[in-house]
Amino acid sequence: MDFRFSLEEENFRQEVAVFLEKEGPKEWQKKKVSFFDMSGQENWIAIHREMSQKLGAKGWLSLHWPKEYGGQGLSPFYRLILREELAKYHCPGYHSLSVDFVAPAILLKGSDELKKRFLPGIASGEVMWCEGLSEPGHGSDLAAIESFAKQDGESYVVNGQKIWTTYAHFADWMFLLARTDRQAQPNYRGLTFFLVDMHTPGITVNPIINMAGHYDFNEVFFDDVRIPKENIVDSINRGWYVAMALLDFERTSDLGYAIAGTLLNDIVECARERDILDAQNQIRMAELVVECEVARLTHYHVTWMQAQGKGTTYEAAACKLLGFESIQHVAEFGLKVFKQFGLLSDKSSLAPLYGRISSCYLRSFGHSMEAGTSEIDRDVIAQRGLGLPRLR
Amino acid sequence: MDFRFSLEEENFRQEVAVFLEKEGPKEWQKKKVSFFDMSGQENWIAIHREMSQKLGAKGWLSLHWPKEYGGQGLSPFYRLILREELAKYHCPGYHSLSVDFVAPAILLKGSDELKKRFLPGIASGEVMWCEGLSEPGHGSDLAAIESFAKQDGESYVVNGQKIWTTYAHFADWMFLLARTDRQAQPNYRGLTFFLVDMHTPGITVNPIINMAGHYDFNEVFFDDVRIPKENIVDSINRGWYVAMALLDFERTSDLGYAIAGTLLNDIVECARERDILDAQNQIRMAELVVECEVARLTHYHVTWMQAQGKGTTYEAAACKLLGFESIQHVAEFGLKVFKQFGLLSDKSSLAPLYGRISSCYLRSFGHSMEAGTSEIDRDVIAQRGLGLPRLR
Amino acid sequence: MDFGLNEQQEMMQTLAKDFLAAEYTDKVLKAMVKDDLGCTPEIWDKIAGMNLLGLSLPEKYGGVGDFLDLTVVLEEMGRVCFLGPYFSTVVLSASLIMDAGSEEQKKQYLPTIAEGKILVTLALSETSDNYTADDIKLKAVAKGDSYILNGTKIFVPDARAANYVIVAARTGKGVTLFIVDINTSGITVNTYQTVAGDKQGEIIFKDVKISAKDILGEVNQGWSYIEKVLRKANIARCAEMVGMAEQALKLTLDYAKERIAFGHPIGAFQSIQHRCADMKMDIDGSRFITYQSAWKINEGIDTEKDVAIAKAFVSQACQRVMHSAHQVHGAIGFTEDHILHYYTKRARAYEFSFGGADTQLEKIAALYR
Amino acid sequence: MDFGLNEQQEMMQTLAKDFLAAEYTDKVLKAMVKDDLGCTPEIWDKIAGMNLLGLSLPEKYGGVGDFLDLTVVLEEMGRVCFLGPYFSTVVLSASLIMDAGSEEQKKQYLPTIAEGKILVTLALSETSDNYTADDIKLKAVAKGDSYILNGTKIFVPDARAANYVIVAARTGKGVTLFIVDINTSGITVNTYQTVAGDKQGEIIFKDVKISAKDILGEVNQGWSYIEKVLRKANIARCAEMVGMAEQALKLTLDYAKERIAFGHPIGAFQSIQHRCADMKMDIDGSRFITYQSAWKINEGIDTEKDVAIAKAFVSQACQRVMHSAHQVHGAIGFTEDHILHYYTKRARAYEFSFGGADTQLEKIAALYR
Repeated sequence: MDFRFSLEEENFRQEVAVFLEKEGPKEWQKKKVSFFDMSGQENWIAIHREMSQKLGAKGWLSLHWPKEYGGQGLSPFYRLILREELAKYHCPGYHSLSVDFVAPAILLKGSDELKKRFLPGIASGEVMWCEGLSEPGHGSDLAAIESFAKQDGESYVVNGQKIWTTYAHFADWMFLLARTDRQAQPNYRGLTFFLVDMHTPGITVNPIINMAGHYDFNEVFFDDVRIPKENIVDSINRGWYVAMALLDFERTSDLGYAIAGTLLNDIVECARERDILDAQNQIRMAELVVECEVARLTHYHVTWMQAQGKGTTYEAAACKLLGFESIQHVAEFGLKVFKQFGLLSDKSSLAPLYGRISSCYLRSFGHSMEAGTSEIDRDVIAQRGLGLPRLR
Repeated sequence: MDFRFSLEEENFRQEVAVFLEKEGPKEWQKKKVSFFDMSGQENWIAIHREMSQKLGAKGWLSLHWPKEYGGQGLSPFYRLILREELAKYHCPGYHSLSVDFVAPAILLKGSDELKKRFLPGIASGEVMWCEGLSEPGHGSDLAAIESFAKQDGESYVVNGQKIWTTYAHFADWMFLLARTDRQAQPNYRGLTFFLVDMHTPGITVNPIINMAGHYDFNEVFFDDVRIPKENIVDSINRGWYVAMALLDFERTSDLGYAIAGTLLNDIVECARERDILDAQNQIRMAELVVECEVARLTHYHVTWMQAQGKGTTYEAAACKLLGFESIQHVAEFGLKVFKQFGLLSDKSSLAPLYGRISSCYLRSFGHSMEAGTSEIDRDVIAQRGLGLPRLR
Repeated sequence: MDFGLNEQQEMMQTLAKDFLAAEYTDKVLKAMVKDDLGCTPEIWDKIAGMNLLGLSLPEKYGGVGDFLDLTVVLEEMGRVCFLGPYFSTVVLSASLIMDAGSEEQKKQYLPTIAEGKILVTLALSETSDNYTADDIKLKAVAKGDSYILNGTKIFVPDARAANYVIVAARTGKGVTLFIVDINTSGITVNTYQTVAGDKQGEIIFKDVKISAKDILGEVNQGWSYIEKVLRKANIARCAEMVGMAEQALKLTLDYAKERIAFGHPIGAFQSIQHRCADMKMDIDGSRFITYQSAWKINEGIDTEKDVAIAKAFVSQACQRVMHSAHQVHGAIGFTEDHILHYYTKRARAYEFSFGGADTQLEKIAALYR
Repeated sequence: MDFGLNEQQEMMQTLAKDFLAAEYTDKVLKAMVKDDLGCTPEIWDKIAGMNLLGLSLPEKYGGVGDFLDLTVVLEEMGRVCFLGPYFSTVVLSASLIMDAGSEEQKKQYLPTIAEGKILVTLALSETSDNYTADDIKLKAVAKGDSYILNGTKIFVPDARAANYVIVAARTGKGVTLFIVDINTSGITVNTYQTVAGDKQGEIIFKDVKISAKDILGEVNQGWSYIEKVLRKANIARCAEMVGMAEQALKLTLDYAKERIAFGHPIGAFQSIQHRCADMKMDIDGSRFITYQSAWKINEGIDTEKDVAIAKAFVSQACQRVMHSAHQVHGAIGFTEDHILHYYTKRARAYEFSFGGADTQLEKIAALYR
């Protein structure tokens, strides 16, 4: 048992902190931009891309990959330290969809050739990915996906629609789960996992604006989109297993506790400056400190399991649930503290933290839906983690 | 719209208050005995019976029955006022199982003969009833009841077991739901509602002590217990409908908000005497004041509907849920305020309210199970009240 | 004890419901949120035409109905998430003028309000949103028959749309109310961009000269009128939140019955059912507790405690309802296109306006001291 | 970062688990709750025989293992809801003697504690359960080479069973610790009946004469030792609660899988599943946060804040777990016969002992000021 980072890890944290303080976007650090609130900033995609390439150039987007694929073979705690510091310094550039979703899936299930083709672009921070899973009728129930990929010689031709496709409007590539067998029983055995160039003809991207007024999501339409069969990860009709592995990576990618903790600090600091942190809210703050700390250790624990190569069942779901709920609770706390002032969206001197309170609060409604709804997370914990029977 | 009691109702409240202050058990008033904590008192059954007969003699156990059956034809708000005052004056004697469970069921579904036979004993407070619904395998799922009543000439012979039978150890009569048709589809169409003399040969009563150390519950075994067929309420195989009507009466019988409100006042008063009601707990107190007030109005609303003869669907379940949850929350508040002192069960001067804090707290665990679990209550509200579909 | 509506109330309810359902569609709401004033002259004229602007005013001033009628109408307005200077003009200002105004002032302002000819608002907060007399620092200095106002008011509802503003100003140790033409020289109005799209602004008073005739009520007694109108305002907000929550539940039930996952409508899943059950209890309780206070206000027996209890409960219950509505709706309710977030945002604005749950709980606790 | 147990810890865990599973059955627990002392000499001898009494003491005093080993064993004790003077003797008293005692005192008491020959407890609270130095009012007045003690201690764990009691007494402006033979003339012990059946009592000191040699640590410096032992005590309570909560979940899962309603095991219903999922997250989180502090204490880098965070979370999480366990068990878990309520009641006792969640949250908030 050891609840300390190693000396090397602490040195790495220090190195990252120094780098981010210097190289991170100054304006964002001043405004204390929160991770999930990035897209509320002007010109954010360019800033995100630029910072991504800076991180890539440092070799920090492939810290825990095997050395043979350009990684540094470090423990996943390095990735966690990097993301903690990014949250602390209000820095963009860590494109989770590339680094933490598709890269581990390719590493785990992809052929050697796919690894060589796709990992370098992710490691350098130059190629950005988006996720083609959810469909209009199938959010939680992925097994029922309808987008269909029909074989045609050496390629597959996809028709269908995806929705809630985060960052499709600037992503270079998409990982796509599509149906290749309509007869398969159970239905999840008829799905295949493709890698798709977003510039392929036949792809149309329509924006979906969220309730915070930000543009993250899209609808993506596929009209006879041709994908070479070498872009299949694992093999035909094995896409479900790739997606499930990927979802567990997804659930542990974003450090909810770190984003929440930074936001909590920012709120408390601003409230103290305005001298409005009353006794009730101080106790609520203490409760949130406790909540973030538990979420942090839950995340550390699953990271330790990953580092040990231990198989996880429910741990990633618990990690995501606690981390993302802590963001929601902290964001609500922001409103509780600043009340009407927190609901001002303008840049007036009355709006605390440059209007970030309301923005983070509204954005936080998404946290119990993205990366699996909270209901699905709890189902997973009960069924996969505790062995309770299914009703259905 | 009118949120006032009528002058007659206010006068009745005054009359009740004067009577209870004088005639209620002095020791209980001193100790501030809570309704659900009665059985923790020495010699309580005798005190309960005596008080019951006093209430009966005043005509207060049949306030809202039709005059032809010995009632006073008053609005159900009179019953509610009586019970509010009983809670306020820490008085026993209102045997809900007789007055509010079986009496309305007999009034609604019983024959004229049954009414004449059974209502007078309830009205006088002399005959006390218990409830034979739950069985070891079937608590929430009453439709699956297995105790079997076999016809034998002019009577039925019952074999089987009931459990959680409150007050069976001193009740004179039981209302019993038993299976009379094992083939009925759906299964609830094979149940019949009987009235059973507890002195009938073949009935065995075994105590079940609850986690607060009180003796309220029993197991009741039926071994060839013979019931004359004229003791059937409504008719053969129609027992489900009687039981469902009864459950709605049951859910609105005990005034959770009033019991909670009295306990809250007692806690706050005692905490003030000891000067330990800190700022955090004052806010929690305010929250509980709000909660009890909402539960009170919810109860008033369903009582108003009953007074109007309006059909209810989910309202009784909501009423019970809010009222009983408010008791749980207030009881927990007691522990929060008195901490280790509240966990002393002895009569030492250190134990607040004569040890009632812990006793009420432990007893309150039962409140989300009795009269239907909270889960069933929420199912009822969703399905009967909101028209959401059943999964099963 | 009577929870029922009388004929007049039912009539007002039907009138408002039908009108708003027909005229105040989701499309109109979305347009009004983007609109500078949050209302069009056409809508306002129609509302005036139905006599809704004189609710709770005596007939002699062009009014009709009482505070309960007003509450019923506000609930219906909440149902469509109505935006517009109704609250500021009718709930805040007409009540204050009726309470504090001289006969002359009543005659001057009330009938024109009822006819829809003028909009009036109330300028109260300055540095905090605590709603205490201590916060009133805007100076009104007597100078002959006039007063000179200097200071800034924040969170003024419908600041841009109003023709007149009632200003709570510091006059020595007390607070005095003035009713001021918004076009008086020295007044600057800046509007806020708010999350909820409700129209608020700040009003800066620089050497604004007001006639002593424009004092509303007694000099230095202004806060007592404010306390009374704050009670009405809080209950009015509760009524709106009840309607909003009711509509959020309706949207949620419709969606839960229609949306299929894992081969079933999601409304068949117990986690969804229990959420909806809790929403229903919250909404019913909110309605009961709102109408209890509305009735008491109407009877002239309103108390600080009842109002605080109602606002504490309704504003929290409404947040719970909105949170659950979003959780059931999933991603679709998270989009800007969907109507739900208009309710969610407004619910937050109304929670805090005139004192949120925390403030109300403090008040209740203080009453027990 | 390493969440794993080392070999020694795994060995202690297995040793304790196997021993307690075999010897400390539900039947034994029920008997011990009714027992005056809460433990039998047989059980105590066996515990001593396994060297569990010297955990976290150096070898030279007959000890073995460290605070993490002790934490592991306490978690196992929690699992069976162990009752007995282990906590008072090993966690409170042995730690205090080790920290504050002279070499002579260590030699006198520690090996005999480790051998199971004496029981020692700590008498701290007097009028409140705030655990502050201000609450220490029991007077110790110097008289030559002696001190005369007068006052009353409440909530003394295992007051009846202890052979020695460490007393925190007021000596002028400071607090001084004395270790006192319970049979010293002038001492009266009264035991409480407690809901949880944990053995507590009050100790009345009337002109009790103590030698100055029996002072533990520096005069007037007693509270600094107490603060340190309070941190250990709170984390030890957390460890017990983790074990208790784990067992409550196990009972709940067993029941949910076996109990049939509406044709299905109730564990298939989503409301039950989500409760169990929340229990699991609460228990995992409790364990992580407890061991983090236990590890820090073991490394000598313990902080007030970490301990406060751990106790605040674990004591509340454990209540949530118990509440859910009862809700899933339904009526059967509400009976005296069932084992569940022993856990529920003890969880409440442990929540409050050495400062409950509210107290801890206040501490955390104060640290941010």
